[in-house]
Amino acid sequence: MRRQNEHVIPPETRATPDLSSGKYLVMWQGPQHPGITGNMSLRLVADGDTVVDCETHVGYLHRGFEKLMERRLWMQNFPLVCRIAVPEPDFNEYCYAAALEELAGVTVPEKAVWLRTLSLEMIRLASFLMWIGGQAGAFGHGTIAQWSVTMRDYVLDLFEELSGGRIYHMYIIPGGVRGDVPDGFLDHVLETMQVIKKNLDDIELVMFHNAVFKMRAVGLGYIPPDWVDKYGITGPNARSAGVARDLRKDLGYLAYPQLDFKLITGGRSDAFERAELRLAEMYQSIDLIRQIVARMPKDGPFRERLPNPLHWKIPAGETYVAAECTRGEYGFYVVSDGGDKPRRVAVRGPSYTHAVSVMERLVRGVNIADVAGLMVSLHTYPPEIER
Amino acid sequence: MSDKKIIPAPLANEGLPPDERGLFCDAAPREYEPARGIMEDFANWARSESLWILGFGTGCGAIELRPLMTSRFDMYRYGIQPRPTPRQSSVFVIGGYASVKTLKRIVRSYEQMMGPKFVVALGSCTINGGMYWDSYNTIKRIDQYIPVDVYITGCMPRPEALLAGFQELKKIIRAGRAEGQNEYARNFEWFKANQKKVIKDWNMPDYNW
Amino acid sequence: MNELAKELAARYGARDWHDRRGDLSSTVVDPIRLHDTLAWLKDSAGYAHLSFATAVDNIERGVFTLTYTVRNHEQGHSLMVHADVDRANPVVDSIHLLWGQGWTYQREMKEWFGIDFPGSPRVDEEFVLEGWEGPPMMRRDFDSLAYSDATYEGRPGRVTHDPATRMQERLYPEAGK
Amino acid sequence: MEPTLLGRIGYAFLSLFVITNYGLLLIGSMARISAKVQGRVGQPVYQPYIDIIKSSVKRNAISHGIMFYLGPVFRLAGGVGTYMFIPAVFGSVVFRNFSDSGDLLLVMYFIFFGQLGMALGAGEGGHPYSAIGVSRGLAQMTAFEVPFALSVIAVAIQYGTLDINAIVGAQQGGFLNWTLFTNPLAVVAAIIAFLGMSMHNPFSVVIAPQEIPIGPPTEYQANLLGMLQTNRAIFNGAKLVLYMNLFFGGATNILVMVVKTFLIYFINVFVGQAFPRFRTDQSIRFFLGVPTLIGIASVIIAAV
Repeated sequence: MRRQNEHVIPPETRATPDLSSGKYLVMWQGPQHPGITGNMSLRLVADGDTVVDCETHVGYLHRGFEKLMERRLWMQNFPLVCRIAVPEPDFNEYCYAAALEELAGVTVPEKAVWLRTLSLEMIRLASFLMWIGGQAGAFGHGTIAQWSVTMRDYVLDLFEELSGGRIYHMYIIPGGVRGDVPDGFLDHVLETMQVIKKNLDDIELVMFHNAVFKMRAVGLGYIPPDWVDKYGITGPNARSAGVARDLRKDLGYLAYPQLDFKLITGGRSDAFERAELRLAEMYQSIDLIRQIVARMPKDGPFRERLPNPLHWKIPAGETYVAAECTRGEYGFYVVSDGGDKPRRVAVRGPSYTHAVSVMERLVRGVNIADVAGLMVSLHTYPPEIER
Repeated sequence: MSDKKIIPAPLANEGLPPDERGLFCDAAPREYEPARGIMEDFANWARSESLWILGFGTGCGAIELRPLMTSRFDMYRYGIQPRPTPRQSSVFVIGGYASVKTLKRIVRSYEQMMGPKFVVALGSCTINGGMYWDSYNTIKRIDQYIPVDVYITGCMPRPEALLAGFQELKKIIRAGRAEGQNEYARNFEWFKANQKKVIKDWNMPDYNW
Repeated sequence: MNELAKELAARYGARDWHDRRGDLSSTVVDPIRLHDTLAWLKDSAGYAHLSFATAVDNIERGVFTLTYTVRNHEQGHSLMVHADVDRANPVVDSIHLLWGQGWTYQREMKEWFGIDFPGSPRVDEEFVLEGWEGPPMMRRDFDSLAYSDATYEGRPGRVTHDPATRMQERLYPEAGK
Repeated sequence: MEPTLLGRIGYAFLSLFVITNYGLLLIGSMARISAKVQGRVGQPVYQPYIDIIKSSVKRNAISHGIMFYLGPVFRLAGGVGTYMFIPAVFGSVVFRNFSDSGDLLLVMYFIFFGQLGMALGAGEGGHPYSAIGVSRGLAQMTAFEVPFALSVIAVAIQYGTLDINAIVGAQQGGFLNWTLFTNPLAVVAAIIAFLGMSMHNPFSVVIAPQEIPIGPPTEYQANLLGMLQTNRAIFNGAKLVLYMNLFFGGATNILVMVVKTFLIYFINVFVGQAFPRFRTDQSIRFFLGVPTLIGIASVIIAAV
């Protein structure tokens, strides 16, 4: 029995169990499995109740975005990019738009910067709310999931009011945002934040002070701090290992340098700490949204005039634009050859490392019943692996 | 239920190793005659009021199933609930585009479901390819590969649209028109040919139930 | 950053240094020196975080341009290291011993572009595709639409418009006549 | 007036019919109460009926051999057997079942029997998830049997009999005679064991959808699943009635029975909505810890 606060560093080398010996049970977790995030699968080799080896299999959601984007005009790609990561499409929109603006030399008006920041923080909150439901659900606590997904829905209502879209917003476009703030929208934002904050207090009480949740999550999936660079771990997973990295601070994009927020780090680096850290970031998001609403410029243009998008040619060049999404570093690498279509667009999703390399190593030695919880605690999302 | 005593044609199950062939059935599916009169109406009513969704998020449409399951939209009110295993579920929700790799799993899961089984396809991409009309890895029409009862359009369909779609499915079931299982059995060879044309790496039994 | 540029040029013959942005630069090395450059950047220059690795098909020049983006978090600077490999015989040294996630990128590049990385774990396995028979699909000469039309049956009635002519017809119907 | 054997069998069927319907409605209403905790409306109370009808009118079904069929049959036999040897209503002719023919040991055997039969049948299904679910289920059952058995021993020592009718009879005459007040430690141990027995959270890892779906019934479908669902109602009812008889003074009419069993079952939902699940090893550790000590203490108190 592993004691609390005693970390077992997972083995990095792969065990080679002799499958013909009859000692091991090979089974697939996924793709048809409620205990897996999204549509991917794990091939687990179990010795009794303990996983000894794991292979991840991805590609069930491969749509070939990067190829499709090479076939479409710069502007036509906008409906496509948001579909790469469904729970938080705005980060895709922002990264792509910012890359285009950088290549084409477009500056964004002040108001659009604030609206973009608002949109990104709102989707961060929504995505975390969905995640906390998944984390509680993976340990069998359905009540939390029922509450938090509803709270996420209230955020989506705000998006609907702002952009007309519920899941896919296509709100952040090159040169600014697609529309101005509707009347009374900022008041609705503040009201919703009040409701969500109240609900988060409930969730904290029921989930984080729960003895059974602690028993399951404490000590599960310990990430050693030296893995952060070795495996390219970013976001809350890295911060909970005590590595103070947040692109919002490091890159200082959009309005983040003007906002007042602290970097939250941990040190115990297990599933429980990661969950606590994300809860703290949710509170931080609510705080940031309130700051943004208070400091948002009242008027001014929200969009720069662009050339005819159907004949828009972007000067040759390449760039890499990253943003801090809920799971870590989300980046777009865009290459233009001077034509009206991209030469190459590559997406860097944080799940690429978290769900494949890190997951395969962390899962060794873990009880089968904890695999789902471990996977959710890394906050992975398969479509950004396979695009 | 009354069964027609027809011996189905044997399947080839090529591509399987010889020792695995014995694990799977060698018979093609057959049609089941519905019961007559009020018995079938009653059975259909029960089927329509107890729709168990297979817990398989095949695409991005699955993200709207979460709000549907939870307290805002609460599909339990309508007797709809998720089930984790294909053996026990009666509705297969195709959540949007299906890549070839997923289609293989869709076919397998669909065949493992017990009849009568219903398919609800979400999103424009299941109807005609939608956004991914020129993608090399997604199929364009799901009804080429498995029979579909209800399409719900949109990208992606809202939870309200999903609820409306499920109500429509209930109407179809009650009218006795949701005979996807029999359709699959009747056109088995056509469906199989379509599936095999797309799924190049066919290393599974032809029909597994 | 120019010291780094000079150092890289002296050690590994890096050339074409560009400052793309205040915190983003790019440079080009020979593919044979790619592994050593990255190892030095990681171990001695503080560029310890591999953001991503990918390839661009420059079919006109007959090369694949590999791009490794590494980031130095202490200095807040990212560096894109490019290397051109021959399109006819694309073989590059594997970096899976430098970064734990490197093998995944290499698996992807092997499947999507056909670039080989000898020694990388599971590099010959299928990554996202299954039973793929065509050429590596991210190459520029692979036509996605033609493949899709030939393989997947569409629903009749779907029409695709060219956006430029379509908008012209809709907005200025008299101009087209 | 003593009814004939034929009459008693008829009464037993009537009693079984009542407990089946009661169990189904109980499951339905508890699902609705859980839904209220979660902030939603919840399924209709009669939803379990529709589910059973739907499962029974499935058109095709698969088989994995004869043991696969016998699994649910054993389970149902376990449920019915448990109920048949417990008096549902003390002193009633209709609802006393065959309680004078069997005693507490037989009932405990039947509680165990259904699970074992199910394990055999599910193992025959050949699905790895079933196998894991079975091993989890049996391990957890062995664990919760310890505090349960200890509290039953305490009750048997206290009343000097294993006959359930006699135990209920000894508790009549005011609620202070209930075991709840005469030997509270035994009741605490038994109620904790009951949480494990009814497989609600936090002891639901056996049938958990997330942690390997969904345990033993993975391969069961169609009418076999309908059988399992029916049994769930009967078995729940039987266990509730047993607990009511042993610890809460039994019932002298059907209304008291309904109220008491509802409240006992409500403990499950109350706990289940507030906790995630234990892993199997954690739940075994839990059951063999404090609840077992409480059980031993109750035996000592009853013996001294």
